[in-house]
Amino acid sequence: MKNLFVTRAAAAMVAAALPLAAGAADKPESLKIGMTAFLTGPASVFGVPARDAAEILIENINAAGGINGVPVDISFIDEGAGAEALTSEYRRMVESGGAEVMLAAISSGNCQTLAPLAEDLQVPNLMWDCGTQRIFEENDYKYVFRTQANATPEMLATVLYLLKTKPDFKTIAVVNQDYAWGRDSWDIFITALKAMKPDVEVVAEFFPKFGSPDFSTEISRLQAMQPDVILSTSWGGDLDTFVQQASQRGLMNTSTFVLPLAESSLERLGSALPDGHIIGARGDHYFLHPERRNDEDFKAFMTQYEEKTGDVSVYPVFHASQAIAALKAAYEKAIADNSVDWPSEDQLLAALEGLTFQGLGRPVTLREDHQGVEDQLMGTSVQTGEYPFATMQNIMIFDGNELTTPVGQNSIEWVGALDAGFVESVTVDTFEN
Amino acid sequence: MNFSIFLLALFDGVAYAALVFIVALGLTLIFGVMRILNVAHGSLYAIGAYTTVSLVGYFLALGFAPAFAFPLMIVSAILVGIVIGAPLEYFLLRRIYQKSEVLQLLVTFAVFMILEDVQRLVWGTQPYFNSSALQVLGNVTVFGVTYTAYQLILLPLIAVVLLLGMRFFLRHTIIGKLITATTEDREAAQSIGIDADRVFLFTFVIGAVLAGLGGALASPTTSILPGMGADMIVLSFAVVATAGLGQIEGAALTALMIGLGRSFAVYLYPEISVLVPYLIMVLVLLVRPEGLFGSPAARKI
Amino acid sequence: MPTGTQSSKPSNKVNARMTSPLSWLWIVGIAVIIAVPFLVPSMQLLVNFAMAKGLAVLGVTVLLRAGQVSFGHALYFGIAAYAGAFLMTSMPATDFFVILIVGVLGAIVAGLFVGLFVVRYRGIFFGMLNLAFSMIFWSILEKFYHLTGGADGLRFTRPTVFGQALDHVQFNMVLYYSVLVLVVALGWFTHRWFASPVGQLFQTIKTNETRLEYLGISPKRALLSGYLLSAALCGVGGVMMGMAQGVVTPEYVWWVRSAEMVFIAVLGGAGSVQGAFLGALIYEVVRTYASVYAGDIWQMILGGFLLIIILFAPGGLIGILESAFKRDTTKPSAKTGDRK
Amino acid sequence: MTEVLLETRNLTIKFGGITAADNVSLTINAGKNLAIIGPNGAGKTTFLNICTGWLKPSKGQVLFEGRDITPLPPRKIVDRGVARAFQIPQLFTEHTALENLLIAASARQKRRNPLVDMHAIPERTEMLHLLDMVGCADVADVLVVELPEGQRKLIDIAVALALKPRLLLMDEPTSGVASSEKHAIMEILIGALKEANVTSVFVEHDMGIVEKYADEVAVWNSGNVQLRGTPAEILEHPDVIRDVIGEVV
Repeated sequence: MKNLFVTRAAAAMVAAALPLAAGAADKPESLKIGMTAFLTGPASVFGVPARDAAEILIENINAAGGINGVPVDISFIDEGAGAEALTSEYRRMVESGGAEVMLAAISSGNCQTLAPLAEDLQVPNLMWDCGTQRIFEENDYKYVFRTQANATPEMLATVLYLLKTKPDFKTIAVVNQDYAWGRDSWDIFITALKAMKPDVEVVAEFFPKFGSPDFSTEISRLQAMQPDVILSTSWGGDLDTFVQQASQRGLMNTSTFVLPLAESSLERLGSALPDGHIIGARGDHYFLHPERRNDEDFKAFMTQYEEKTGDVSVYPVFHASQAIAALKAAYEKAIADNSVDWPSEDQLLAALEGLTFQGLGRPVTLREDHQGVEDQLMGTSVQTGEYPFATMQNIMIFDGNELTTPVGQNSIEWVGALDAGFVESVTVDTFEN
Repeated sequence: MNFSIFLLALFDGVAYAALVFIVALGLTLIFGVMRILNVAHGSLYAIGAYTTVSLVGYFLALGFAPAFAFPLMIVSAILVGIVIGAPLEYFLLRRIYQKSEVLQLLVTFAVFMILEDVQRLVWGTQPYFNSSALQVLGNVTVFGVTYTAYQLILLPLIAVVLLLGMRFFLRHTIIGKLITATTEDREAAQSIGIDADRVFLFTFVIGAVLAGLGGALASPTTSILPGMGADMIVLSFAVVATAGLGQIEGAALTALMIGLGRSFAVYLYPEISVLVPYLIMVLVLLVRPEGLFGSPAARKI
Repeated sequence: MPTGTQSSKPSNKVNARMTSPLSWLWIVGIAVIIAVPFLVPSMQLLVNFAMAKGLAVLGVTVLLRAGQVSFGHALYFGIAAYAGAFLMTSMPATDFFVILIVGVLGAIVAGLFVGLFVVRYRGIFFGMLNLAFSMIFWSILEKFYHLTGGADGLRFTRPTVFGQALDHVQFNMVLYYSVLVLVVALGWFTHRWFASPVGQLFQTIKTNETRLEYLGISPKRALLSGYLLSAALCGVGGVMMGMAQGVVTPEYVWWVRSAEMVFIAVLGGAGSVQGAFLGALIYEVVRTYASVYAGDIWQMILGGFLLIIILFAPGGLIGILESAFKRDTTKPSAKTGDRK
Repeated sequence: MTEVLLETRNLTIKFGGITAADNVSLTINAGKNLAIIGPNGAGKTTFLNICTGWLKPSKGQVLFEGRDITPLPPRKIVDRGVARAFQIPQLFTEHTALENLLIAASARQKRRNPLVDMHAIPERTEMLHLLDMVGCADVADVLVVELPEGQRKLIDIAVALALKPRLLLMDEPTSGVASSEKHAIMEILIGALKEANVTSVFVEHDMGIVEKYADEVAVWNSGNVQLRGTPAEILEHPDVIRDVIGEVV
């Protein structure tokens, strides 16, 4: 209790000193960072791979001598343990656990809860996975950064890929999980689609409850309606169930499925996902990333990860890599810019502004509103037989700069103002597979 | 909505109701006999499903025919009953029959929490899926809508067989009569020499097997993942309470009401489909406080 | 019956508090809680949550005294929290106390509405109906996400206190100590209520409604009185929790949350006022640290914890404490201490 | 011509096939102790249940002090001044003997103040006295579950008396009480009733008790009153000796 009190006092003094002059800090024993991820609950399909990846990446950094000689020490908080446990543990880690930087969170809800808390606690927080575009559109933050894209470019890329590959469809239906992500992503998607293709007709909207074990009724209705395109931004077990049931009942032969998060389910879906359906990855995340797959570090990590987990990497792994890359880059930049042994908090925050870093995907840049600008990879499913599951062909990577809502604008309004011309104007790199 | 749509909704509702009924059947049997509302029933359901996918995956990898999945479902269900159900009753529940309803319920809730983590430790967090059993039976097409024979025909069939089988078992077999006797008056039953402990053990194992069977039968149609038990238990609670505690026929009827209510909601007003089970429960209990088939307990004074 | 041993002689609770050395423990406990923000600041939020939750658990405890258990009392926890949240979002910088009052009123009104219906039922049906209502409210929160924010819930800025905008440190202090005051005040009130004629009449529902009816009392009305109290207590807990979190989500009314309240009530010592808070504190600590240091098995740890308590210490944590202290006290004071 | 306290007119109720009350018309006179005798299953308890509103007759009326109370629930009838003691004592098993009486007193006074300890209510002395009167003062602080049947019966009656009724209906007050004590207890009881000026109806099997303490006797059989009169008349009556006494001894 005593030394807790001491550290608290010290922390308080530093905090008090900060606004005046930001001097360098002493090199710590180790750089303590905390990361929140779902280790339990349905979303652990993302949390657990991300944790495994983070552990590998940190090991690699430390094996290479850490950051300017300081080893990194990461500990995790389970987002599945509920909001109270999460917030109080987050606070504890920062106030007395000595965490210098926090990586939070997967759930958009948790991001919106923790972002203000991070400001209160004055701890740099890298939002490493959550998708809501609202955070930086509704508030300004000093301590909060996002090291990947958000729902807007992700959905926009999906619309663009759909319009580029299947321009003349007429009808669309949606089956999304009934929670904020499912609702918001549909809002963005349909607003953008209507803007670029006004004649499209929405024939059905389903929002089955999160974690629904059975989509039979929805599928029956969809078969009765025969929409050209069926969108589902679902993920994890819900997506697997939906796709399995749909493909079993032949719905996937009559409609084109658009699945912006399917990259994270490819391995599990195995042969159930037929050719010709549109797949997204919430960024340029793909274990066969056309530009990176021959890169040595990339290949090395992929093998490391597969050896550790027995699975191929999915997008949360890439997101984790970006957050940690950003962390490393920011410290090194701060150290270089200020030519110090170890940066103060303000120096670190300064370094994060406009920082460019590269994880497993293409380089990402943090804008002045702290939103990461990340390119978006989309593809079409194909069963090549090379893997026991579907991979992607006709891959397109869109330029994040063109897809991310301009600073200070509201996503819905911005995408609503786009037009058909946008489809042709966007910069896109296309790859066979 | 036109007639074909009506029929489609009907089919979906029945298929869904069948599965719900099978799970609720075990729950209501256990409650009827032992007066314990077993929260862990949901976990048994989930474990039944996990066991099935694991076994099916294993044996199919060995080159067995997909049809082999069906016997494996039964094996899994029985495994759940014997490996988990029996010890649960023998070592734990047996100690708490004298305690209050609340405590009994909490004990099973504690077991539920423990089993949730056991599942995660054994099977991890990644969803499982194995629909071989589903594919074996192929599809049926009605009004241009394709159904899996498994869901449209097999599940309802099994549900009906179980309903009739359970009725017959309870009314026309020795063990069944022993169970019914013990249910009606435990002291009396013991006084005429029925070993209530064994009856309870047997009943609980049967109930657990039914939970496991529900999971096994669900496994080809859905992703097996952590937390799947929690949703099922709340639903089957609603069924059991609406039906009237311990009412097997009532459970069947209620499951049907909930299944149909849900599927028609999806056709007419999808947004309320989640609410349907609870609305039905409240409405039924509003009219019949002891549930559809329940009878009021008169107090002698 | 374990709950019985707790509630068999409620009247001795009041006096036990005056006489037994246990009462000193409570005073010390309160003193420690007062000191937490200065001694272990990192624990402040945790204790704050625990106290808020404890108030809700106290609500469930009230019903346990009448032998009734609700698996849907998170409903009132949530309704109060959302009532406060709606007020905050519609008119930001509303005063802290206004929110508290509005939240609790919300819970009481809902309690009256649902209560009038559920007091006709007992045992499992009572529990299940409460569950049904809480699940209906939960689905509504999820469905009407344009109003309720869906699964992400509602976020709101700090309310003002007596018209003053505070920074988070000050506000957390205000919040922490107001919860503490509420805990002591409502804990004391509930104590007295249990021992009072009206409270005693309420508790007889557990043992003999026939006689209650033949005393000229309507069991339903007696139950309703306690039901409203329990709803109000859950409401206070919920609105305080909401303000401590700065966010309310449908998870507030999810059935597991209701079960958790019953869980804690029994853990602490079913029917005991102090038990509700002791239980809540221990529960929060175990849960938080288990989820950190045993991320994969924290549920298992809690479940095992509960099993051990029910099987080996039916009196709950309070039971353990009391038996520990009973040894020191002389029999008469313990036995006759409760009679004047 | 004595004043009629309670009157029933053509009460009829059936359970399945059995007619438990068959067109019962009976008057209960103020200030008298009426004993109801008859073989088991004659409908004695059913009669008490109807009079106190626990059962609703399919036909007929119950009037208390000339006012129709047939549709009222028991609690309303209790408020009018009719108390009930039961064959199986109906007590609050997790409370002590004294607490049972205090609860009754609180109910009678409709006490609402949530901050007063029930043990501190003014009726406490009165209740202690009542407990003493039924000879249970020594077990005041004992949980009623721990008491023998006989004492529970007496406390059950005391609880009824605690309501200060004008009419007290007792279902076999001395059953379960040691036969050696029965008379002593009835002495106390009847004395108490006289003192408090309470009219009583008691179902009784012990003809000795009936003979000694009843002012009037009504003989029940197959759901109706067969005979009515003074103990002397009734107990000599051949039918009674055959149907009732014969059965008892």
